[in-house]
Amino acid sequence: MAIAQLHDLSKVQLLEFYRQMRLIREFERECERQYTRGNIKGFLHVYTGEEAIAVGAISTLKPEDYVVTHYRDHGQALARGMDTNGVMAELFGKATGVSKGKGGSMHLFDAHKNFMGGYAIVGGQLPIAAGLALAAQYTEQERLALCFMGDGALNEGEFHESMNLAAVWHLPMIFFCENNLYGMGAPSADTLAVHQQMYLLAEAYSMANYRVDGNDVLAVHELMLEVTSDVRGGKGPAFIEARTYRIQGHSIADPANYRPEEEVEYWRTQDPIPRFRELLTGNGVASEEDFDQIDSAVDEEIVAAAAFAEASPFPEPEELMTHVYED
Amino acid sequence: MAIAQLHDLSKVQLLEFYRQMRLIREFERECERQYTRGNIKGFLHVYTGEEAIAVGAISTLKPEDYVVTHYRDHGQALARGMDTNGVMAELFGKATGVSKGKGGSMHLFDAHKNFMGGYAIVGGQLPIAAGLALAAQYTEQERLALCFMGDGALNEGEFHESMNLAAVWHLPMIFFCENNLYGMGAPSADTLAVHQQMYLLAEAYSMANYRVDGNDVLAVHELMLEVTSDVRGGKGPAFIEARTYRIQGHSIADPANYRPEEEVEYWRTQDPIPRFRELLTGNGVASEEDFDQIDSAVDEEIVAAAAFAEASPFPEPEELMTHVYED
Amino acid sequence: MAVITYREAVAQALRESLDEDPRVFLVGEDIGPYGGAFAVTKGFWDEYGKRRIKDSPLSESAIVGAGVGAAMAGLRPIVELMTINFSLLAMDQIVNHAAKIRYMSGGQFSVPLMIRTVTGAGASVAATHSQSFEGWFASVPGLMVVVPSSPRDVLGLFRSCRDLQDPVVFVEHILLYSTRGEVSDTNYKIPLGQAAVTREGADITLIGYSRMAQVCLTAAEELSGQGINAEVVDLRTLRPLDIDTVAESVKKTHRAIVVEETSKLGGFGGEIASQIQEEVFDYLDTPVRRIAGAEAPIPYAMPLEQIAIPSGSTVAALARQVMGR
Amino acid sequence: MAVITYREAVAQALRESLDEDPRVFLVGEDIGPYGGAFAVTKGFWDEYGKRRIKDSPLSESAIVGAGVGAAMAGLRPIVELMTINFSLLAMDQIVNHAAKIRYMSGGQFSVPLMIRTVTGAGASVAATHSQSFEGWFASVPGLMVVVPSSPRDVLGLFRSCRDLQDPVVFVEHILLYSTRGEVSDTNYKIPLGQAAVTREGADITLIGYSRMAQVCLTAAEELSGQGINAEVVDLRTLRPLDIDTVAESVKKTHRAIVVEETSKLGGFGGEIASQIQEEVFDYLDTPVRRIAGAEAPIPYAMPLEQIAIPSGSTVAALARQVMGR
Ligand SMILES: Cc1ncc(C[n+]2csc(CCOP(=O)(O)OP(=O)(O)O)c2C)c(N)n1
Ligand SMILES: Cc1ncc(C[n+]2csc(CCOP(=O)(O)OP(=O)(O)O)c2C)c(N)n1
Ligand SMILES: [Mg+2]
Ligand SMILES: [Mg+2]
Repeated sequence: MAIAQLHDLSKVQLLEFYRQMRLIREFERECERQYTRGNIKGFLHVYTGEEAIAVGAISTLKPEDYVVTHYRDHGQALARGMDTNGVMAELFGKATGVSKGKGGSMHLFDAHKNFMGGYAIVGGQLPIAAGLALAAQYTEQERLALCFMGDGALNEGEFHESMNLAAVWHLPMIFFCENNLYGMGAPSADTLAVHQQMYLLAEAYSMANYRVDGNDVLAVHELMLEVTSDVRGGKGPAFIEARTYRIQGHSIADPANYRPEEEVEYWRTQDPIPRFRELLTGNGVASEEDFDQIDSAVDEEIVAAAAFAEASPFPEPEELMTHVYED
Repeated sequence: MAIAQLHDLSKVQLLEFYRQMRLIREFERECERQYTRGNIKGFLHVYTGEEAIAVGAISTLKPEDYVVTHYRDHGQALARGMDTNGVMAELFGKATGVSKGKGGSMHLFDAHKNFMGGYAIVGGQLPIAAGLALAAQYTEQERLALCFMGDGALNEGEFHESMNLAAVWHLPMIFFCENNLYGMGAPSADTLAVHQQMYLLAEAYSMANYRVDGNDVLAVHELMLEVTSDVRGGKGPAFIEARTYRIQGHSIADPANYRPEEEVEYWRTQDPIPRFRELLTGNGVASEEDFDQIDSAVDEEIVAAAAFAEASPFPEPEELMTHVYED
Repeated sequence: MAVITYREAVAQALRESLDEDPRVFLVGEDIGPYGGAFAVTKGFWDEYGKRRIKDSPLSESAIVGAGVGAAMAGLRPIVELMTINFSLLAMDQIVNHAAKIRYMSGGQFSVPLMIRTVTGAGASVAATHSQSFEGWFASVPGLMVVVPSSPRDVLGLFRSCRDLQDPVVFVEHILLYSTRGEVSDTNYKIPLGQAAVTREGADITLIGYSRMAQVCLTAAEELSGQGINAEVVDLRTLRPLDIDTVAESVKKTHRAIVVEETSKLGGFGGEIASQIQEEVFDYLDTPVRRIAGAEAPIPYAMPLEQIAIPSGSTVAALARQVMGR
Repeated sequence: MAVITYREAVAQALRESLDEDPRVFLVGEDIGPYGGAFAVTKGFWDEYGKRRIKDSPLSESAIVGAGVGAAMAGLRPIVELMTINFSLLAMDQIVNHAAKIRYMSGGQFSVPLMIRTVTGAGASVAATHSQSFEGWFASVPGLMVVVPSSPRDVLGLFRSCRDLQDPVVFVEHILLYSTRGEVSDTNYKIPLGQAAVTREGADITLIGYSRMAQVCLTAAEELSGQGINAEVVDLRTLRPLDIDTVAESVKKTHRAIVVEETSKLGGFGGEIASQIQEEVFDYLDTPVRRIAGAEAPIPYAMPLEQIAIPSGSTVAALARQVMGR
């Protein structure tokens, strides 16, 4: 773990990292419960195990920066400070959802947070993120676009076109690959020629590139502090690979029994939340009481969110035809 | 110039290289004449200046190997030994054309020569070439697919997807980039991040890669002898960048005055045909008489081809509806 | 006779192809160990091995294009596009290449490629994952488009596709996979371009395909209870399109409703309605009517999605209106 | 009043946008020093510089997607897809993204992106370069599709597009660029969703858009010499579609022919014919007829290509047939 950071960060901030990771973890647990109860429908892809990435990375952004991500987007949305009630209600398809229940789990948006969307077409968010960075460049604003993607997205043509465009146009953006080793049931070893050396994919655009332990929230945060300042400083786009693991299956429908037991076991030991918790206790930064306080606050927030979502009304039938075009 | 080859190659073969390059050059000249006379319509993209690539590369293939290329395809077609009359007639849109006048200049095909097509969507031929290589692999035949593309094709998503697929599936194919420094009016410097180090694009798939002087027919031939034997030997796909120059504009409609005069001048001095001719005379391999004989034979072939095309009938109206599906 | 699911019918058709024709192999995303996003190829990987069941990278354009090339080389690849929504990423290979190579080569090459994909809304997966582009493919000369609505048709049509030398887009419906139906044990085939009258009736003709053909039957059931005897025509293939069977039916009933799942403006239903009035204008008592999806992206919220696409009751309601009841 | 070419009209519309709105910039392949594949942006690079005239890599999906993102950020990008044939490579960004973001975000974001592209056959550039996909775009809720047939309409419609907050596919025709027409010097606008009666007549209504609207006028000329007085309706936009103007015309003429360039089966013409009979069934003396491109890829050979698409004389011939002459 990146101890260095421990000293630069206040206890408040460190505990906030813990709180956010815990919030995401519990949010996803609740989603799985609600899915089995039939309150959440369609596809449900949880972020469980990858919390350190969204929390460590997004904590380095400014409010005006853009966040773009893929369909596994609950974690980034909550880390960006989107309203837990509104996100849960969106998953319930309720009128009080962040997108009025029209987008659902895979398509979260929040204009107030410059959360520019979760996108469900693998790779589809990359050109859009490039466009947001282009807008920042064109208007000469010091804003950047942080674009998350899965390792599977690296197979898509849109990845190549977006990386090349960002490099050629020197766009202020960060391509952040959440490498959880699988795209659905396919190990990246079977689908990506350089799955062990993803940095080569960035070298192909002579783009700055980095690799980090995606289960170490401080390491991710530390790296992103450096990269964001480079990008703001006009050094052009950057690519980051964060190694992590999808503790659950691809979606709630996937038992994921195509994965070797040892692998699953190993990664359980790498769970970012216990790791971080032990670090803080081990270094005397925080006590069990601190964590208990946070945990119960999080639990309350989740219970409240589920209650809010359940109590909220479905959209009125008229909503079917609103927002197709400017109303 | 790659003198080494001089010794391994018979005079007959060396002169055959010259003949083919000369044939392509004169064929294109005739096309330009016929275009201004209105006998050839639509787009006309000539291969003038790039002859050493098609001739040097295709001369290393076996009849059963597959050739796939882009819309600037006259050179590869003639180098593959396609009938000059049939190709010219195709450009005239005549019933005697290799594709009955239905495909035209950008879409040449010849089943007998395993010339699997010229493709007019930039990058579109790459996945198809991968499929041909896949077929060879699946049927355990020792055949390879040679796929030509322009430097502009490297910008397209289909390039990335095809390179990755070929690498992951270990396909017996060669990606051959004719880097003539421009895609239409755009210098690759403005469109491709690694235009000076294209090999990095192959490294991104840990694919074997090579660079060669595309205006040196012997160098291209020599390299392709090595690469084809590697690919046949099961070493997987390879990427080759051949530097060359488009002496004419992108198409006959393009005066190409966006190119610096010095650049154009420099490349005139690199014209592959005089270079090769001087090499052969300089080394006493061939005499002016040899060349004159070939030149006049080529001129006759071209005159005959134009006459054949002109004299040939247009397709019958019924041909409009044939070959849409299996007839 | 056996009763199997639509999913089992597709799996059986694929097994027959793999067993009977060594030129056949499958390519697709997660069709291997994962067993396919809709569990169609469950077990195939173990049975047939990775040579014939090719798990691919997430590269829609490359895998379809690879299928085109392999087909040109004489093989019979079957490429799965996980859903039709992702076919937009392979449009170039399907439309600019697969559909045109025979023609542009003057008949020198054929592309016996089968593309299997999944269409439809109603699964609560929102706008990007609930589309129906089969009508677009049906507008492309050089392609064939098959849209089965039952296990029986899946098997019969798939077998006919195997005899073709041209590219086929075989469109399965996400909500039909678990539906059951009888299939004969014989090795029967159903030719492309032959619509089916799946219910006889004298009063009005309901025309649909894929899941909407089933919705038409549901509507007909409801109508029968109200003294309206509806005939149902299941198109089964969009290209070739069998307008004769439709026309014959309308000659008898004098009224027609075209049902489709995608939004109305520019939908394939316009083609059908247009051809009906061109063919049997003088037999029509009322204009050909259409019912289709809403002019909106598909919303996630279930109550909205349910009213966004035609149902048995909305079709029946329109039928009553047409009948003046 | 000035007489300018269709190409000049597009260039003028672009210049107005660049001059009047700092949020506007152009992105496209070879729109810079090369001046555009069809010379529309000739000189722009020198006039406006590379900040606002962005020459792009050959990456159709990335440049359209970048336009989507920039539009979400409040800019007004105008992305050029060199021809509509290449739009197949950008289909995902146009259909899955540009068209749906407003809806999926519950109205939080809008995508005021303009995509300019070039449609049409007749230029002897064969199957992959002679297609017309505007009908596909017109079937996508969330998009607007503009198909001008004259310099006047190019200017008037383009100006209206600039006021929109939604994605527009602005479709220019390859064979119209050099055609000339009068345009007023005023800053007039033509609203989307308003078809034009470009020729009055009482006997039959000919309906077309883009180049086929001109072909309809040619046919009407020929017919007038034969005592048939044809009315011509130019749709001008496909989405929104102004069926009322068409219906009004047919109420008067009682006969209609829909003309389109792309192949007939599944073409947008079916939508128009279908809506006509739904709207004014009782006014029709004969079925609505359609004339369209051949059910084949476009061939290179000119004599074949010429018979592959409708011409003034083939349209006139069908009109005579409909009139029973
Ligand atoms: C273009 C496209 N192809 C296929 C899919 C189906 N699909 C949804 S998620 C997914 C796996 C993506 O894996 P990865 O990018 O690694 O993200 P992860 O699920 O591991 O977070 C696939 C194949 C899709 N949504 N879009
Ligand atoms: C997908 C696509 N985009 C754009 C075009 C238009 N176009 C035709 S050739 C060409 C330039 C290609 O350059 P390159 O690949 O370097 O080949 P070269 O002409 O230099 O031989 C372009 C942009 C096309 N045919 N296909
Ligand atoms: Mg992954
Ligand atoms: Mg080039």
